[in-house]
Amino acid sequence: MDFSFTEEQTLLRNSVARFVADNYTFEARREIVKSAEGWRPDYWKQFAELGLLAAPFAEEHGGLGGGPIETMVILEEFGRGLVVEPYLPTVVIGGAFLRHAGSAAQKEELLPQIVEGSLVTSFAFAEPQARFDLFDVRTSAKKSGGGYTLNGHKSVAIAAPMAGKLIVTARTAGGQRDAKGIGVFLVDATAKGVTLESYPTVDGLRAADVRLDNVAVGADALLGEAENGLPLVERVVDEAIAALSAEAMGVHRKMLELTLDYTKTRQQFGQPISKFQALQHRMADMFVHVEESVSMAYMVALKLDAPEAERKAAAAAAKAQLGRAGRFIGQNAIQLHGGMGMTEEMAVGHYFKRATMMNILFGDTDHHTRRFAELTQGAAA
Amino acid sequence: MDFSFTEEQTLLRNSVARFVADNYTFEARREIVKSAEGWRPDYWKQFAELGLLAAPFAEEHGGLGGGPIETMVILEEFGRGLVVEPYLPTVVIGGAFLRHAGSAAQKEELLPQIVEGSLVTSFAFAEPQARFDLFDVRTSAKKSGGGYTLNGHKSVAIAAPMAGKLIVTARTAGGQRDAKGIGVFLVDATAKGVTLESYPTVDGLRAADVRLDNVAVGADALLGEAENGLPLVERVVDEAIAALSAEAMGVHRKMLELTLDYTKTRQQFGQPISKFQALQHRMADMFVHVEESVSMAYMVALKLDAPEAERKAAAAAAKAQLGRAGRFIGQNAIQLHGGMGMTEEMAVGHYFKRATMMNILFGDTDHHTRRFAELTQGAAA
Amino acid sequence: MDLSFSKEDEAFRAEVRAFLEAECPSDLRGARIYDVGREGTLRWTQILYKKGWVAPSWPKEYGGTGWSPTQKYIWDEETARIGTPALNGFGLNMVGPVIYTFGTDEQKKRYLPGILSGANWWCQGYSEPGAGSDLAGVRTRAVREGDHYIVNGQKTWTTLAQYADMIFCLVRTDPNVKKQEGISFLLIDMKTPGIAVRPIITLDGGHEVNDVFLENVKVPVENRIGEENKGWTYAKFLLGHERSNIAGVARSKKSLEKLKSIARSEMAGGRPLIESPDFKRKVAELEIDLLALEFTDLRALSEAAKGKPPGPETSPLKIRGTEIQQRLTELTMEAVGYYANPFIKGGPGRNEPEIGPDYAIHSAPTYFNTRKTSIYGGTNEIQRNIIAKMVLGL
Amino acid sequence: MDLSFSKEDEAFRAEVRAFLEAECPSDLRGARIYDVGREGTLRWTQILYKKGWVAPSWPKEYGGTGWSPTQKYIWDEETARIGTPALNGFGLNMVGPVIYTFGTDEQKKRYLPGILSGANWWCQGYSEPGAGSDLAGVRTRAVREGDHYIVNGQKTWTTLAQYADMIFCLVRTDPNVKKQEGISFLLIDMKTPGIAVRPIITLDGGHEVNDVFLENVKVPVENRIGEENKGWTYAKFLLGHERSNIAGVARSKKSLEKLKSIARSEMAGGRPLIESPDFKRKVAELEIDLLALEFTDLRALSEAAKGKPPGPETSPLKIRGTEIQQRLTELTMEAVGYYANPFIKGGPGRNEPEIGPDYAIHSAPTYFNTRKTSIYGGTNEIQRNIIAKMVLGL
Repeated sequence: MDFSFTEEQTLLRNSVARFVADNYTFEARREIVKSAEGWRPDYWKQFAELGLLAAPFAEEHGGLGGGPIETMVILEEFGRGLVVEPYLPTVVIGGAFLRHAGSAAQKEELLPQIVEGSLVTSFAFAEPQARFDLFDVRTSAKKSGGGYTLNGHKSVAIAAPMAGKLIVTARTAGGQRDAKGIGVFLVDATAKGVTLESYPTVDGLRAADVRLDNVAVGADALLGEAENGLPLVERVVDEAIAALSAEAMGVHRKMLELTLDYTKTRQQFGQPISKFQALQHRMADMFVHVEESVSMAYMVALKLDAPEAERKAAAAAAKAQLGRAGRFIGQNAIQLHGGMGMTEEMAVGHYFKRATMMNILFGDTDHHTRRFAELTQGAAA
Repeated sequence: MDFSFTEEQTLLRNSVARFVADNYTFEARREIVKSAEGWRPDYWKQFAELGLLAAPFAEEHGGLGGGPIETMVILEEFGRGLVVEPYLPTVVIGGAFLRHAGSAAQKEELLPQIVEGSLVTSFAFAEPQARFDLFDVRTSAKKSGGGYTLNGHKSVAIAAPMAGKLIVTARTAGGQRDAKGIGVFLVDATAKGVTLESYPTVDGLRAADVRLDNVAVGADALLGEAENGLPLVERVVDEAIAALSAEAMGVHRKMLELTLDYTKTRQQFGQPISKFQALQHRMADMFVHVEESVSMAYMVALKLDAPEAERKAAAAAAKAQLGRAGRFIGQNAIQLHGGMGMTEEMAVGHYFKRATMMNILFGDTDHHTRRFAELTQGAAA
Repeated sequence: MDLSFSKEDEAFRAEVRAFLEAECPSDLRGARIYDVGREGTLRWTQILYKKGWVAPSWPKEYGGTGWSPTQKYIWDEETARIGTPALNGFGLNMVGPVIYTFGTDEQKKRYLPGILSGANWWCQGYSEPGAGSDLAGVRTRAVREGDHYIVNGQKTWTTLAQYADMIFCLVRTDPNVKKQEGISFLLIDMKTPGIAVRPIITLDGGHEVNDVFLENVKVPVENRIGEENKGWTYAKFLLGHERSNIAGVARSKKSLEKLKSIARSEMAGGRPLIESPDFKRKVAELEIDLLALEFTDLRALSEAAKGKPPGPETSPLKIRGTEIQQRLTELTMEAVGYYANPFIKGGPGRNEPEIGPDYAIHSAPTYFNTRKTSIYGGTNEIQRNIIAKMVLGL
Repeated sequence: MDLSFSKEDEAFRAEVRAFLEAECPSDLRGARIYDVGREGTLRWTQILYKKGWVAPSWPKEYGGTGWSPTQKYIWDEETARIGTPALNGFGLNMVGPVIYTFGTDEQKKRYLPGILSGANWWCQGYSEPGAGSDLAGVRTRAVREGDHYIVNGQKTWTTLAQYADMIFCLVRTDPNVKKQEGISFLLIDMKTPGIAVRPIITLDGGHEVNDVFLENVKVPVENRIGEENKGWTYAKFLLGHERSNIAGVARSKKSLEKLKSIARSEMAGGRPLIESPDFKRKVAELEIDLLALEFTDLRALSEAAKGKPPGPETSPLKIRGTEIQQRLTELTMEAVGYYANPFIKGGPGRNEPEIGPDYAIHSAPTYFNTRKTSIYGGTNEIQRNIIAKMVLGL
């Protein structure tokens, strides 16, 4: 048992950290978020050059053969910089779908595009009635000719406005809330019948509601099994949760650091407010939560390849904890910044908003606590 | 709208407070709790002389015609003194059963005995499988001859060891968890077939598990309707919850006072620990909880005669809040007393134990929060 | 002890409710001050002004209603019930009472009518950069020159200064004495040369507060309230006033109803969200908290009705009131799930096609914005200090 | 990064497990020190002593196992799994390491064998009345008279002094210097005339701690550890040692399993309690907390395995470890409903007829008793001070 990073992992971290320090100052990020595009395609090319887009892929597809720890290292540093480029939707999620379920042809065609930075993907899975249940799918995929016709409405697909391919869950059989009968499809964002209603998100990303109106796709659009896609979706989402936990670790650490810095300089009643014991204890509690976030980010990364039930429980526990911790650390970071914490000019609010929205993505604390309970309280141990 | 006490109520409070100050010092109470009997029958006689046992009853039965506010005043002061005599089981609960459902003969026989202090009653309602569901009753009452035969096992009946009459819920019809088919019976504690397994409780009271083995009672043992006793039980329990809330108000106030006193005198690192801001804020939060306990005790007392749904919601809310507040105030009172708080020699621990057990009696915070939700979240408002 | 309202009070409630239902314009009901703007606020102010009900807390002689504390409580309940828009509280609840209590007859004549009619929008010049909860640490200087003061300095967190005609300011007129002793209280016309307003955008993306810069601003001495260097007295009086209705029970009850209705339309696990055990519990806990707050507030009201002035006992109301408001906005955001995420500017119903349900649109920004309530008006940490020192004697 | 244990470690685990299953007497498994008493503790100590496994944290040369941090971790897991009774930690984990690190050869020879074999029960004389977390404020005086010290004073919170043969004490040998500088560390035979032990009954009704009075107690100078007036150095060393296994993860995991099993037999709403949504959630939250604690502990272990000494980073382990232990006892009490209320003395299965299920009998006393964990060993408030100052630099 060992929790240290390899030399290569440390080099990777340093290179991402350097990129963030050089290119992702608070002001620079504000410009990106305000811009018409909402991201920097040139940065994306630099990610490709740094090998970040290749990290988790096999060498035969131009990848570097990294694993969950490499993803964790990258995402933690992205979290510290509040990087908005679509790494999670493309490399982590799109990449995982292709790695786990892509046909040889799909991998050969698409993985090199991801690696070289010419393809962004977006995972369009949520639906208005489904809340956080991945299996609650109304969007339909009907067999027609050699392929499928898709109809439906997908909510808040992150990075859809900049994506070349959408990864869409759709019902191929069964009723709306059946576990069986879900297929995963690769859909061109520009295909006929696809309409995006795009918008910024409160945490500085871009997303869209996706309407599918008789969208025709070929049989080669299918990722994995036509009527048994749920285990694949669950696996990919657990990997996404691990990546998100790493990002959360970066965000949580940064919120504590900003708060420590602020309270050490901010004077009130003749001394830095960091000298008030009530605030010291609050920051000590924030620190305890940060330590737990770090532990959970490590834990879930290390358990991604564990047996399914253990992997699921690990992801559920991590997601539940990061939601709780993000709330505690974030709310107190704002509170301890006082009025300044309420302004858009201070970095802390932006981290708080990201932490808050990360809690929602892929299911909130309540959802995952319940999921964890179902996985761990079944039979006698 | 008015939250002031009448002059009579203030006089009543003063007389109870004086009794407690004179007779219920910490040392005196310890002696009572350790004694073989576990209560002071001579104090009970003094309660009778002070009119406390007559407070809620009609004048025709020797009562003083008081209402929920008088009960609140008495119980708050009893809470401050951790009085162990069976006022709640006898005057509040036994009295309420007789007032609401007693026949003229039952009232005439028993109320004067309560008023003069010669009768203690115990409410034997809980069953091992029932947890906090009042309607979950396995104990059976079978018609036989002109009366009933009772069989069953009742858990943790407070004051049963000193009671002349047990008030027993039993199933006259229907299945174990049916709302209909519950009867309430007056049973002599010394009747044939009644076995008490008596014990002290962790908060200094006396209680017993009651086993009923073919206990024969007459038709005149029935209180209210034979097959529809649940509404009566619910009403009486809501009144008991109001009284318990008043006791909790006294207990919670006292725990805060003891903590303030202790932290003001206790020196650490060269100053009273009350000067440490982190502890000051903790005590401020304790104060906020105490204020809420007071508000809830008033609220439920004032709503006991409201329409049924409002009364039930009021009792559920008060019970849920007093559990939460007692936990917060109690745990922090112990913590702020440090090692001393852990010893039996300090009063605070005894209040903490009482607060903890009050949370369980008639259902804990979870139970009543759920009950409140069911009462308030039904249809659109 | 008695919970019921008197017959007269019940009649009063009926009258108020009938008036509000008839007269409050439907486009203003339930709207935020952001959405209705100065125009909408003025429209509603004028309706109340004509009825004579614009100033429930003012004495009759100055144009107030002369209502009892109980009547004011009923007014708060009924206006919250219907969702009337907020008024310009800096005029009506803050500087107005200062003027009629400490002002000259001339000042009363000049300022009170515009406050009541809504013709003049007031803002507050208390906070300064870096001062935070230390309000007496005023650094904005006012130097007497003949019959004017020359004011230089900066105010911050000035709510809706972008609408304001007037600002009331704490300024330092004597820097050589204890900090509470050299402060004066000035009324300043926002059109005076030398005043500049710079928006502060808050983390919800809204423009509610501002920096106000004062550079050689000439203020007639007659615009000073009371005595020179006694401004802290008037400021403290005002802070006490600000505490009334600090618990916000009626508004929170309204928000709770809205939350429940949202939770009835949102789905979770294939059933309405309100039936989900976790959400059900959280709503119930909040409603129980609100009930406790309501009765704590009623107890304070009962004391006030007996003539007892509000004291540090109001701090629990501030702490719990703001915690409950924050929790309400948090649960509302939670209820809408993914649709908390889109950042849609403007009011409900204005985007085409629609992104998520109307009630979801501002849920996250409102949650972010409401974090301020435990910071402004004396942070909740300051309130705990007040309880510790003033109530518990620690 | 790698979660798996090496083959050697897995083999070690198998060996440990087989040994424990074969050798740990069934009547001692899962029992509290209250129930097994000195006799039961000695019985188990002897078994371990004979195996050579009684002192996992001691170096081999002094009779320890010489195990790696990972092996010690596995040992903690396996002993918790089977529920072995506690040993006399004051000897094995506290004074033992002080003696073999700072003691003379003579002292090592004289005391270590009795600690290892269990022949001598040790207790700790650190705390004094009124001192609380200020351990350096020692007032017990030791005055040198020839080759003896004459000790006068009082120690308190002395755990299981009623069993003890020996006590290690901090005493003041120089009252005229800074408080940390005039302290010496003495080993005192409890049979020395002048020592009196008075029980302190705790709020759960148990007798676990004591006052120890010392009146003109004659202690040979050769019983002093190290130098005179340098006792604080040895005391601090010992406090650092005390922190090992402070998180108590393995024991808490065992308690969690027991809690789940109780919640499977208790009924609520006509179904097993474990299916009640509220209880299900609370258990899940606690298990998630425990998982986070486990990995925080493993991270610390990984650092320790690289040779990094434990520092203030252990404070979060203390805070969360004790909070989780307290929560476990609280939920266990909650689970049993009304049967938390009877106060039944003695161990399980001893009353006739039975009152409630066996697992309910000590649930409330255990909850009350466990409140101590956030007080003893440096209150959790002191831990927060340590984090603020030593880790966060505030």
